Amino acid sequence: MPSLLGVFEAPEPVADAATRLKNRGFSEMEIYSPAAFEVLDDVLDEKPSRVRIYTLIGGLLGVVTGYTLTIWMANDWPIMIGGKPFSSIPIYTVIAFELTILFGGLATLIGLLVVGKLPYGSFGKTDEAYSARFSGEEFGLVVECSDRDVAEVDALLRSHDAKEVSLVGA
Amino acid sequence: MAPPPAMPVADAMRPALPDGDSQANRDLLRVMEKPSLGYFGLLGITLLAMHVAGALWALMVYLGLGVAGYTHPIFWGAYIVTFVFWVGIAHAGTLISAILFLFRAKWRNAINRGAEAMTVFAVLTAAQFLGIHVGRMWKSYFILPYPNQRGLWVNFKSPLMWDTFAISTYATISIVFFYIGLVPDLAIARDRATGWRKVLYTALALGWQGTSRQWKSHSRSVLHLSGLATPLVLSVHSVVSWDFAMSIVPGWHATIFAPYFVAGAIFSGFAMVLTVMIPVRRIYGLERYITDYHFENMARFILLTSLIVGYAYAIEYFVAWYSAVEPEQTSFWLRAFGPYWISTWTMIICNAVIPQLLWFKKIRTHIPSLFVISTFVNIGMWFERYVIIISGLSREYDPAVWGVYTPTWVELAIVAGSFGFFATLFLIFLKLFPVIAISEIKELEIHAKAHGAGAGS
Amino acid sequence: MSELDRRDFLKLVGVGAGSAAAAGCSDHVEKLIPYVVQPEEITPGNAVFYASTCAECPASCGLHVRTREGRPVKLEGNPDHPINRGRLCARGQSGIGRTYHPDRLQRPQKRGASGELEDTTWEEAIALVAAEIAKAPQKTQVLGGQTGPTRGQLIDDFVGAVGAGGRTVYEPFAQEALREAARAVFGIETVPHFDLSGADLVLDFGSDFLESGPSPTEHAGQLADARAVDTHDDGGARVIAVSPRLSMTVSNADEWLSARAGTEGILALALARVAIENGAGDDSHRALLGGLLADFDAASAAKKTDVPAESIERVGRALAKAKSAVALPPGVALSSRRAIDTTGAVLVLNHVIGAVGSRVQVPPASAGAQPSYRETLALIQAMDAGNVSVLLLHDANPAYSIPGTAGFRDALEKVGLVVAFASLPDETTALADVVIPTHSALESWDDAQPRPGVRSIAQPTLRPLYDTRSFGDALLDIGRAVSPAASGALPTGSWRNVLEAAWADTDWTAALARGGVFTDAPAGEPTALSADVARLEVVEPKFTGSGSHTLIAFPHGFLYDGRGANLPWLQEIPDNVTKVAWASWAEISPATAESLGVEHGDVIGVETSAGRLELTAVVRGGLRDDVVAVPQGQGHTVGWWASRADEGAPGEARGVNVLDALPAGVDERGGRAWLTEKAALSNTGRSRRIPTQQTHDNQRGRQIAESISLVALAEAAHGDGHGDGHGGGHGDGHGEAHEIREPFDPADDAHADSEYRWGLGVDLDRCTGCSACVAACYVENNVPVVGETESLRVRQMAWLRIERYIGDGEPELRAGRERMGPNTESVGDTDVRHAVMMCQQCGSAPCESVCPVIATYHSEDGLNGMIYNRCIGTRYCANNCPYKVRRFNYFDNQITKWPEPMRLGLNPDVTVRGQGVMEKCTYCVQRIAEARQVAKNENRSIRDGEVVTACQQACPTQAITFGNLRDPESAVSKQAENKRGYHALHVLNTRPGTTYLAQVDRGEVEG
Amino acid sequence: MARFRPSLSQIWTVALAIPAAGFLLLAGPGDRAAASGDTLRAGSVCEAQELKALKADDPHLEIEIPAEFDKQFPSLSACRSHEAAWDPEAPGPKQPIPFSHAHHAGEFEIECMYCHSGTDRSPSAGVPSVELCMGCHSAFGPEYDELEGIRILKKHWEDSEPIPWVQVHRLPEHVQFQHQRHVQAGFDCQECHGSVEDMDKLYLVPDTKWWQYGLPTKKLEMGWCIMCHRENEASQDCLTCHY
Repeated sequence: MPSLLGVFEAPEPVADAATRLKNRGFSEMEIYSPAAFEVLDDVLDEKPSRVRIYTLIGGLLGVVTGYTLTIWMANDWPIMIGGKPFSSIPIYTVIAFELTILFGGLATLIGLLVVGKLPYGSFGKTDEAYSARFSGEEFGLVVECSDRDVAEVDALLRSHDAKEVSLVGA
Repeated sequence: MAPPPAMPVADAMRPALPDGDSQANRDLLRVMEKPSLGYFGLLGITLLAMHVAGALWALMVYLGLGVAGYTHPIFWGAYIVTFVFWVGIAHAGTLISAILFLFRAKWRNAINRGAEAMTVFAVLTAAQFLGIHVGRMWKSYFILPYPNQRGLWVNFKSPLMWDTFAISTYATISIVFFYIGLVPDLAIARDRATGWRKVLYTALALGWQGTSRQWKSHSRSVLHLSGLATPLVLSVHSVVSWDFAMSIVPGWHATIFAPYFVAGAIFSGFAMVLTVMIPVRRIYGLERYITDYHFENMARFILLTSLIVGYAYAIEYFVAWYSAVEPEQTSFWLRAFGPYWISTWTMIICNAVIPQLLWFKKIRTHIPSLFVISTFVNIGMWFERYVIIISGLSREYDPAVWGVYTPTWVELAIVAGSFGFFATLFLIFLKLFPVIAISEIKELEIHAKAHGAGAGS
Repeated sequence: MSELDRRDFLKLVGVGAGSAAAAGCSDHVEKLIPYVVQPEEITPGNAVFYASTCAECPASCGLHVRTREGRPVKLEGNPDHPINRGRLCARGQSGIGRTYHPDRLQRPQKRGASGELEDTTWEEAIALVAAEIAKAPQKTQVLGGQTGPTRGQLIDDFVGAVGAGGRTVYEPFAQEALREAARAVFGIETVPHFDLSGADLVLDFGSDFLESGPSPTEHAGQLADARAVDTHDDGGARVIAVSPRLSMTVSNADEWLSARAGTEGILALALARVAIENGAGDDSHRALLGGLLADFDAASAAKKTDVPAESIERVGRALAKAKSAVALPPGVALSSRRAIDTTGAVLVLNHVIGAVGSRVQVPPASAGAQPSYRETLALIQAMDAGNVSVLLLHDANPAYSIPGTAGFRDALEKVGLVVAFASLPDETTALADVVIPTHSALESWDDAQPRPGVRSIAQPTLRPLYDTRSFGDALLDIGRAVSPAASGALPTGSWRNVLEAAWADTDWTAALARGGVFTDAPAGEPTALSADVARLEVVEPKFTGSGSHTLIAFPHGFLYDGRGANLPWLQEIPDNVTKVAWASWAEISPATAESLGVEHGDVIGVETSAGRLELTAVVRGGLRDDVVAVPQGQGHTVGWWASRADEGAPGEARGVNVLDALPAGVDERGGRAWLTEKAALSNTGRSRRIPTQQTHDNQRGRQIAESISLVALAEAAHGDGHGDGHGGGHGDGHGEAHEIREPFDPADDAHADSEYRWGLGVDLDRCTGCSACVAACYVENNVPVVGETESLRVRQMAWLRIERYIGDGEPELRAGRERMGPNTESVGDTDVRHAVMMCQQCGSAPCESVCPVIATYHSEDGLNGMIYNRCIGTRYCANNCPYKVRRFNYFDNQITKWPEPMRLGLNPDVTVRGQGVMEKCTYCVQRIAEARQVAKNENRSIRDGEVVTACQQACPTQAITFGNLRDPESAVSKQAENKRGYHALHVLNTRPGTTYLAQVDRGEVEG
Repeated sequence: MARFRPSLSQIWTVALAIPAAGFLLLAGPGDRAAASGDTLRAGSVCEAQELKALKADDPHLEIEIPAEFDKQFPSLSACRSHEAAWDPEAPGPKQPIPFSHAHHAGEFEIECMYCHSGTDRSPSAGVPSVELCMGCHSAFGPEYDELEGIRILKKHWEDSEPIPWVQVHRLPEHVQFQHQRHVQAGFDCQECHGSVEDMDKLYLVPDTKWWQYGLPTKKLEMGWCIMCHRENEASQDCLTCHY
């Protein structure tokens, strides 16, 4: 099946066009954007990003590790130090806190890679539709459609002032 | 969608840029082009400083720490001072990227990349001083809680242990932060690079294409990381300050230390950003992106933190007097009028007095004076740590062992070398990665273009 | 056992040597070297003690030499010995260094054609000397220091056998003036000795009896017992010191009369007069009022001595009232040209107050050759006249210790053959033609008789390290080689046989085991004043030189007459008063400094009629304005540590030799005098830093070294033990006893089910600040000596130091914090606190909680453990230690600072610390471990007093107690309960295991 | 040996092994036998002992033993252990004397503490003095001089020179080990030193314990000591061993 690539100047038209197409039942779409724009975030998928789950789990893991590590190690071979108790929670909180951040941060990175499907593609290759202009200032909207819908989609894209529409991978 | 048959990026690019590239790309990628002779000259100097220091360090490990100026009772010297100094420097980056991000302060976009880079490099520099400082460097792995045949663990009650965790966490997080922010720009560079750079950027860009899914998870990650990094920034220098506050040394043992040090860190961090970014902007003509407006905001921050630091100085003396604890009083009296009076007054003038000039908009917006002031602040902040650490130790509880410490040339050379190390990394960074977050700049520009001018810079 | 066995069993073994390698294990192959013949009493790994005698000074204290695998590792006091009663001073502790000294003469040497000393064989050396003697026996002379009776007899026999010209005994600090004075006053030529035990008033006319006196360790012990407040409710003995400068001895006095230097005799007679007028003495003494004491009324004496008349009156009355007072004659520092008369005056005073016969023992006339400076000078004349062809030198360093103006060196040129017997090189051996290497004191047999009734024996405790012979054997060999006749006239057998023969009247083995034969001294029969007393001319001495200041050349507390200068510890341990090490200095008063326009550390010129010195000025208030004081003992040009050879500058003098500014110095009766010069001071405009361990003597009311008045002590004893809690510790001593105790029991701070909580007690009232404990700690714990350069950076490694504070430091606090007065002494003020500072083994130790790797921690029995091999050297612990008792190895001191064979003397029980690790005191944990082994072998717990720490063992005044705080009966527990008890810097609540007992302020003596 | 840290002496041992092995091959009895046709001829007392043993197994064997070699001592076991103690193939460092613990402690069942006499009353076990060795060996006849080890021993005795034994069980200097404690607590020497009585050539018998978190600790390493101390509820206070 062919894919149509519309090239735009601004994010909002892309968003509108994509929304319209979605309502028309076109599901296979992809948006290329040179920068982050909130209007584009939820166009293709409304669900909130799952990265936060990773962050949460990482953080919890960190705080638990922090306390267990310190308390276990201090009691594994109990040695009197400065007349302080072996399991001194307030002191170990510092460690627990740092580990919370550390684990949370690393988990977030993992989250980004998993959720964002990175690294993407095979080395040195990109999508057929992708081109360096999209890392310039232009936006791209790729729609996969059956041959008979090409005209309609094309019209719709142009109606959302796409400055050019081309056929990809025919 | 089933991804269509892939084709080489090069082919995809040929039709790509009919009428050149976006100006942001062109301007900012130009910075990374072939270095000038001056660049190499500077790099040579920094490399020299760095290697001299390295050699001296090796010598010191071989001969013993005696080559430094330590004496009884002053067991901590220029190395710890410089360690704290660099940790402080490291605070600007994350602060700008994380806290200002959360506050949605748009002006941060121009400087956050450079600041983040400085953060990473400063932490790396600081971390080395822990190794330089200890007496048996070759055994310093004892400090890690790794399972060993002795069945021994470490002492989590020691502030130095907290340090170990805080610094390593901070290093990791700031690197992650730095890298995540870098990915879209790496993609930009990749699409325009050739030769080994193309290979490098292709590898680092992780196949970034700026799809909405990528952008979505990207901005979410940055958001969460900011959320994590904000308390981290505050904690790291608090922990460092507890190295002193948790001890019983007069002049160290103060509850005000954590906020005092954090403020100082931000203070010095912003100053360092100015000291570095002003020349960078000048040399690479980035006035379009880093405007006086940015520098003025930084100056405002410096002014604010300078006030906090100055307040801390004052309150320290007040508490010492109010406490009626004789050792405390003596310690602080001698800070100002004892053997270390020069350092003390340098610190007060550089950190509390000179920045007051920033009250005047004329000076705030006058770049050369900003540069001078920020340099003074850097000097002053080094001396602040010097005063706190050295003068505190030199006048402790037992007058019979009061002593005086002066750094030896070895110590000073190694300290200088740390600046060389830092500068080297930054110079390489200039040529390898975009010094300004291009995609974030675009975000503003495209936004502005769509809705006419007026939105931020 | 026979000589041969002894050699074999003392063969060095390597079993223990392993422990002399640095912490942090090395991987080289270790050899196990067993004995060839293992003696029954030796078990490798266990220590064996041998009784012997200390050879460091004429006091001849008894030793217990602790040996491991046949190597002496520590010298300790012999408890059975009547002189030191088990104690040993810093000099004695350091004596071990002479055996393992890098300078050791290893084989005979003779001056070769090149004019340099070259190695030679024993046969050749002996033949050479014998031949020279045989040529002209009459022109053979023996010159040497004081020796034990048997060795002295042997020398006399030798002189007789070979028909030598004669023998001269030269002992720099011999009490010749005292002997002469005794003849003048009692008509007996003998050296009276003084016994302070049971005294209630000690009047010291500048004898410095606690540091460089005739028998410091003995006198310190006696004094401490005589004024122990726990046994004397009235505070026990009072000490009044007469001296122009605040010496260590003066700092232990209750009252200080800073008389003009040299006028002590006048003061003594004036006091005698007042005493008699107030009922002291008998008719014979009252007779003196008209004669000897006629014109010594308080008023005129006050004028001459610069001591207020009322003080003279008051002290005089006190003397009259006192039941058992004693007066000590001037020592070296104050031996003026009138030394004999001055000393005589003091003896008269003693007679008046009835001390003679009890506190002042006058033994029968001493037999044998006596030290004589006059004869020495005569010998120099003879040498100069070319009447000496062979000169045998032993046990003395005249080339250094006789002032250059006496011309000894020049005279030596004119002697045909100069033969020096020595185990270590010095200025004299450097000038010798033949050097006969003798055993060190620890390698050879000897004996000593410090006083009638005390016969002390010295036995070898290790196999000779080098090809040396004992002095006795060497002398016998030479004598026998001179001629058959001589050989026949000499005693047969080896030196050891000679010694045994001399001891034939005793139970030899018992004597060996006990360290000698000790009988009660024959009670000196009541001695009457001789008629000659009237002939004493007690007047102000004459001074040469035109200078404004009187030069006082006082003996250095450790270097003595200079013989200590080559021992590393004695150089490194700072002077007890100025805390200066590794250097010479000139003490001047602030007024003098002001007039010269110099400050502490500036170099000043000291010019006398005999020469000019340049010295770093030490400005102190505890000094008369009209004197400049310079220590003796430095300025050597030979010796690893004595000269600056250890700093890579061999032949370069360390410090200056004050004798270069003194004339040959004879007093009116030919004795030796040091106090003869007026010095002109000048400002050189230069300044030179000298290693100073303590720069501030003002404790700013921080309650480190506390004092308590008798009144307050009495209150505390009857009070409820709770007082107003306000800090500061006022000088008048009201209620410290309450506020210096905080509500915690040190015994708590150990593992719940541990039987022990080790604790230490330091009685500041007993402590004299003599530094014996410091030296003991150095030797016991393998503490490295870092040398002058490192000391300048205050990097000494001393685990235990003595801090010296003047009063509570209150006035300075009131005067305002800016006044940092590094020195707050003042003339007449004796409120000096000597605080022994070592690790306090805190219950809640600040150092422990900050160490990231648990290298320091709290042990189960309450010690603050330091695990060297775990330490990574963050030095955080040292920062956080309020007592600053942790020391850091900035370099690999153990490798760089111990030249071979010093390492042989290291204590194998104590790990040697490597580069980059922290170290500190752990209450001699190795001794605790040793005791624990014994206790466990016998399946019991460690008894009180079974563990004796090195410092405790050494302390001449028993100021230190150690034991188990969990045993309520232990001495240390009792001490912790003492009303004077307090903890240093208690406001920090570190819960120390060390309890200090406050010094007692006894106030002025009441007349 | 892999289980040893290669020290200089061990490197030498290996280096010496090859020529030594070759020498033994040439000098071995089998070779002599070949030289003298079908009758095996002994070249030394020890070979004689070997041949007698062979003969005992197989009576048909033709052996010839010159009178000077036909002696009762040194015994076969003495010969064998003497050779084994210097066997370059065997683990452990080469000692200055081919002393066999198996022969003395094993075969003759001499108490360990007869020679290592300090063990039960001092921190260090102690190595027997030359005198102690001679105490027995001087009683044996000159025929024992057949063995090189005996000759070396006697030489040391005559020059009254101690024997430089190579240490096999070595703790770092910062560890203060108390032999007496452990002996009196009733531990067998074998617990740490292995079955010495079976060793001709002494070596460090490898042993490994495992911490609960699955980390190995090798013999004479700190963890190895500590785990034993824990099992036996002995002190685990740092200052017990480190001071």
